[in-house]
Amino acid sequence: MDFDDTPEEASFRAHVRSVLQEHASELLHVAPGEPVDARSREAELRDTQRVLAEAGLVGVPWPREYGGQGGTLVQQAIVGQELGRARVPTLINHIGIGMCGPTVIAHGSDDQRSRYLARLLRADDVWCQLFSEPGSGSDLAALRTSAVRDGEDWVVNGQKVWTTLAHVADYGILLTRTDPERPKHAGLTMFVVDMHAPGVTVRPLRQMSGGADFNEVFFDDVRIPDSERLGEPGEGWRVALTTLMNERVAIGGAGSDIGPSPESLTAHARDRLPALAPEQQVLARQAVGRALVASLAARYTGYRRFTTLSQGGLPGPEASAGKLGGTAAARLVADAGVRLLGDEAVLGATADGDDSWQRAQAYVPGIAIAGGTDQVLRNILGERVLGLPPEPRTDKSAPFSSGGRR
Amino acid sequence: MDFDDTPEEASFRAHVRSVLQEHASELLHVAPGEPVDARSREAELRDTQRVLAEAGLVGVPWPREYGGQGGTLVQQAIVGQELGRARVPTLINHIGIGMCGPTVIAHGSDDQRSRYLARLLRADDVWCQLFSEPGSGSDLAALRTSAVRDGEDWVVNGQKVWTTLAHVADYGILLTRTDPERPKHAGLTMFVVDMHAPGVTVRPLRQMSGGADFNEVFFDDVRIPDSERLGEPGEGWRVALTTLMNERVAIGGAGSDIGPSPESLTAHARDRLPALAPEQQVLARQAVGRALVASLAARYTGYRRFTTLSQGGLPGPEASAGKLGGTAAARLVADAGVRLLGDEAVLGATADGDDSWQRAQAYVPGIAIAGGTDQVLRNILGERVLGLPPEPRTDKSAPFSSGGRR
Amino acid sequence: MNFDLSDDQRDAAAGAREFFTGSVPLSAARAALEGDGVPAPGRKALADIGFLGITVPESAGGAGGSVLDLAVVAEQAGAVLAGPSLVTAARAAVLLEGAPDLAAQLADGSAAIAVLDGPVTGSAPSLDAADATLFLGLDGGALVVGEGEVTPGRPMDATRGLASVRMTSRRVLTEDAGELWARARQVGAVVMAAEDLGAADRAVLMGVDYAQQRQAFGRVIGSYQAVKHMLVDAWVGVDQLRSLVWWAAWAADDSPAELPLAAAAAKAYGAEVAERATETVVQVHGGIGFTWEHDAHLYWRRAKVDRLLLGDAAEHLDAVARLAVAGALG
Amino acid sequence: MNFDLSDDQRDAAAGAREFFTGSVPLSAARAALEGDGVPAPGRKALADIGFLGITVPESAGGAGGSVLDLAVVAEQAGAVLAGPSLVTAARAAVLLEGAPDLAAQLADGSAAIAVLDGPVTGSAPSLDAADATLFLGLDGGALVVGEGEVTPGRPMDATRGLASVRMTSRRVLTEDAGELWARARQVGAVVMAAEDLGAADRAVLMGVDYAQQRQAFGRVIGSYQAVKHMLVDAWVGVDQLRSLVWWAAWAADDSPAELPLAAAAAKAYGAEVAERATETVVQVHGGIGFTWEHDAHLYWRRAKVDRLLLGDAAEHLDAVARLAVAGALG
Repeated sequence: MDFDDTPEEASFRAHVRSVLQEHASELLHVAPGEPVDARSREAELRDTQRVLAEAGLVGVPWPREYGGQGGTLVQQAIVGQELGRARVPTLINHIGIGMCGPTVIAHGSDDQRSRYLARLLRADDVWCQLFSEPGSGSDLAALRTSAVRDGEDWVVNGQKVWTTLAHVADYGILLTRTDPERPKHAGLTMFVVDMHAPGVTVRPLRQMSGGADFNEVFFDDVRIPDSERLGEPGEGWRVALTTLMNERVAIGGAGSDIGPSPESLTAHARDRLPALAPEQQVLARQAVGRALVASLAARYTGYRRFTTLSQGGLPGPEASAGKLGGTAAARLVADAGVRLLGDEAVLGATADGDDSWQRAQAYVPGIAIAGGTDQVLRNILGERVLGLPPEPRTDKSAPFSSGGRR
Repeated sequence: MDFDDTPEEASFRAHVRSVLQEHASELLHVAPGEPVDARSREAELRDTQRVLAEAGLVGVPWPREYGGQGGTLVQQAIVGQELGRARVPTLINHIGIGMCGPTVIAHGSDDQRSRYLARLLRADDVWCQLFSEPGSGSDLAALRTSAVRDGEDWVVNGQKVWTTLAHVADYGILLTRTDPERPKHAGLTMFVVDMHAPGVTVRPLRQMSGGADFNEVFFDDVRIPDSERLGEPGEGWRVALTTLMNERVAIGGAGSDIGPSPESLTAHARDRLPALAPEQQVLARQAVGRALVASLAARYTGYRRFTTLSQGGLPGPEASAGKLGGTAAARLVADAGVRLLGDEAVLGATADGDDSWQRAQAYVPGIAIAGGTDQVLRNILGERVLGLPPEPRTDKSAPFSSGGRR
Repeated sequence: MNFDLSDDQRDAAAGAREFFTGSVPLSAARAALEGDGVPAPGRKALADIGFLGITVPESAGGAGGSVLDLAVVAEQAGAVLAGPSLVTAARAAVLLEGAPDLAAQLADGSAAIAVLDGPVTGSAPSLDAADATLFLGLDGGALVVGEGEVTPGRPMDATRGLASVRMTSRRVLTEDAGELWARARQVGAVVMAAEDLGAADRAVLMGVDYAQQRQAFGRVIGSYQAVKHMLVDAWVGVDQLRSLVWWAAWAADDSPAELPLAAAAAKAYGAEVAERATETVVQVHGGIGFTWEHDAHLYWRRAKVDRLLLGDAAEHLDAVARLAVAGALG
Repeated sequence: MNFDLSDDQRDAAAGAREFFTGSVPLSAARAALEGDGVPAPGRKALADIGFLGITVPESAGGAGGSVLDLAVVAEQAGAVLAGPSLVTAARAAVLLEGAPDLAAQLADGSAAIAVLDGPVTGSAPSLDAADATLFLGLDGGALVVGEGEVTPGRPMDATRGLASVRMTSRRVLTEDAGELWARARQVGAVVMAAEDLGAADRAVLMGVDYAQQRQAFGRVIGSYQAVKHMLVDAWVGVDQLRSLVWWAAWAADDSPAELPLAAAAAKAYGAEVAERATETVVQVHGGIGFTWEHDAHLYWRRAKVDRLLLGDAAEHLDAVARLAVAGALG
């Protein structure tokens, strides 16, 4: 047991560091915790990814034939760690790299692969994932956005929501219902959609924390050529599972923290604890200690998953436990951070304008929902890890149009 | 709003006090919190109830024709409060008075009523309630104890469990399955069973706290005359609902505490807090404060229910909230009480042999189960108070013998 | 025992509900948060309907009502996140017992009064101070009144009108006002618990409504135990909080010796119940629940702020334990 | 990074599981509680298989293994509520670093050693003291060894062998032993967290097994979210606890500067995870779960006792916060 790189990992890490140093002047750098707005910094973010792609640091585990390095998930994680260390923000096309690209690789035509993948890695095109709808969140297969065949095209109408990056994206993978007479999972079809096509409208969606990290996307008679279909008609659910499995790989993480890090809480406590009355300090240390322990428990559990990856394993449903634990820790960390503000904890920002802890507090409720609610994750763990039976369901076999679900 | 008796209540309370004083020498008295073993003190307990019954303080809300006083539930509660105040233990026949008697009144024949009810109030006969089985707890209607018609008798085989007082009882109301070919709720029949009949075996059941407040009861070819049937064959579930509704009345309570009282925790804290280090005192006060608040919240909520009763209302499903809240409070109170013991909290009793807090701690898990698990109570509240739909069920309509539930 | 509202109080609650529902759109709370508008219905409307003077004596132009009368109205105010808070009115009414002229101005709304927490030379963020022009504060043991310089911070819940104040003029109203100040704060805590009760109750109802309609996997989500039990736990908390609020308000009126413990219990419990209920309503709504456009976060913000105003739960739990051990629980 | 057990450690765990499963019936814990028997497998069996000497140097007759090696075995001991505790062996091995003769007696079982918490003139209830004959204690900053008068109390968990001890003879082993004592206690905390991990893990498995079989309302109860999610939350706790135990044990071996924080984190988390898991297993079993005859309460008792031994969660959370602020977290 050790926390060191293997010789191969160390050498790869050294390589990454030297690349980041060499190209430092061409890369965007940000302060720790600084929010990066994709719209206002779109050009810098695209440039940054292009530079990194040309240096071979983007899509490392992708096959070489599609522009990757044929590398490992661990190498990918090392790149992520080193980007963080160098204060280079997350790649603008992280959804494309983590989810859309692998789906195109698995289910796209040769033509699609050659047109899209290299450009995706260079952020010549930014991608988004168009799955969730207002009426289908946890129950994704209940989606209603329709695609109707018309000659060589499909005509799409409907609405998607919670679409990260849609406001800067050039393409998206779009899950639609093409046969409402079949059972809900069987009537779906996946497409690549041009986000600049007529009839596509993107509207930013503001969260309770005030930021707008997501979008609503409206489709109004949008025409998609049949050649942009991913997989066969009616096979959309199977294609989507590829995407979702890759999402799990993407969040399987190397002990990266959900929410503010234990180090940031520690620094904050060092700053704020002395201002509290002695009895308040006793109680504040309990809250800080509890949050740190939860956070460290989540972090070291992430290290165990990372070790599994580095031994060649794939992240299983246990990744859901990582998100549950991380969310619980984030809640405790954010709460302890706000409380340490003392009198200023009731305001939206401190006197010097710092709102990081209040923002964290208002972001946590979303963490418990986005990417799988706590309740859905518990179902997954109960059923796939503990082997407990699922709830009885009646919605799987009835034709979708019969309103089996309404 | 006030917490005083109405003039009528005050006058009834004065009457009760004078009766208790007048007969003090004939009544059993115990120290607060002292456990009372029904077996070893059976004679005293029966005598106490007889004296109280002759003084008109037992079964107050029962109709006069069955030996009651035609009084109110509030008067009954006042008797309970005054018994507690005078340190007279709970009536030995409290199950009979609260649940079995009302069931006999509602569903028994005139002959049964005249043979049983007066003797029940005087504790000439002690009664118990034989419903739960090892295989049917929350799902009571899944019970398997069978009663088969044989001439003028029914022959009973099976096992009951969690039977309070079975070891001293003379009679019980017994829910059986008489027609396994009908759906689970439709094949049940209720009887009065003579606990001294051949084939009835009672075995004490020890709980994790070490006490034995319950029993297992085995029925081995026990013959019950058809004249001891309560209600029609197949109507047992409806009869049982009468019993269960009366159970709710019995636990609807007048703000009586589940578990140790806030006053007992306060006295304990007064005694033990000064021995703790200053920082520990800060944390201990948090735990004590939290437990007291929960306990007072449950108590004053009980007072609101009691007011509803005194205005002539019946306790509804909200009574389940009282048990949930009371259980949560009991958990906090017991835990704070144990922690206040300091070094001695890891032992089963203090150096002077006092095990009251450790016993309370080990009793709490049972409170969250007996008389409706927390989970079942939440279902009841969600469905009957909040109006949320029940879980889908498949077990209600199939013949019981089809194994719909296994 | 009669631990229930009177018919008059029920009527008052119904009237208050009607008033607040009609005069306080939730969009006002969101607009105020965006810096575009002030809390509704505002001081004037509250004065006009008489809510600012419920506990002001009739001789000073108030209704001469009880704290329980006020708490019943405050619950309805909390349900729609009304501002300014009736906590301020309740607290000021106690502090101005010896100043009928000022009490009259409180009741008729001619003075925009706020009560300052912390030092008057630079207060902690204090309720309804943002738009107030006259301030009450505790200065070296004396109750003082005067004007001040107001510094509002960036709001977390704009309906609370929080601001720090440096008093620029000071007139002593009552020397040796420590006990008066403490009682006023206890009464304020009771009324805040009542507002939290209203907010938490409404949040649970919002969650229940949504859970009865929203479908997932072929069933309404309220039929799932994960959702149902979460809502039930929140509801049980609300139900129990109502009991503590009533008890504490009754104690303020009829049993002063019980007030300190009862007020602390209600405030501590109210903070936790409101926090749980409002977190629950966000979670039950899923994605839509954490959007800016949805009302859920307005309730959530109220709970996150209120839990820390007038003393956090830790302070009040400590008080409960200390008071009980000192004999307040008998 | 390789945050995983080695093949040798996996083999050791499998061997330990086999040993403990074969030699420790749960009925032993119940019998001991009823005053009828002693904890199994007992000191001699643990010495014979070499578990008491895992961290004793080879030169003193031990295996010269790591704390992680010991933690892996301790998890298996915890799973069956074995006694005496490997915590005692771990702690004594550290304290006896400078006393190879005594370390050898620890390892081969010829001395029945316990480590005393609190004053040696009247200790707190201390682990495995009930049947010990030789005691280690901290006396005015010095590590002392000697005999003592043992006063066992009524047990809550008889497998812990708790007793208060008044030392009747004392020989100084190490002057100025404060740091040594602290390190030994930290190592003990890690090993106790490992035992709690095993107990909690087993409790969750018991609950899962039952939930897969028991029926209610026509379905196995594990299909209900109320039951399923309760078990999942307990399992997630166990899974995360395993990470902290491994980290803390690794720190004890390879990163002494991290040990104090890691040990405190593991002990605090272990206490809460074991408490939740064992309360969950009782609740999931319903009525049968709170009978004396069922094993659930034996695990519950272990958790209720362990959470307070070697410092409660509050003490360790405080330590985590203090150490982090002082720089231990970087």
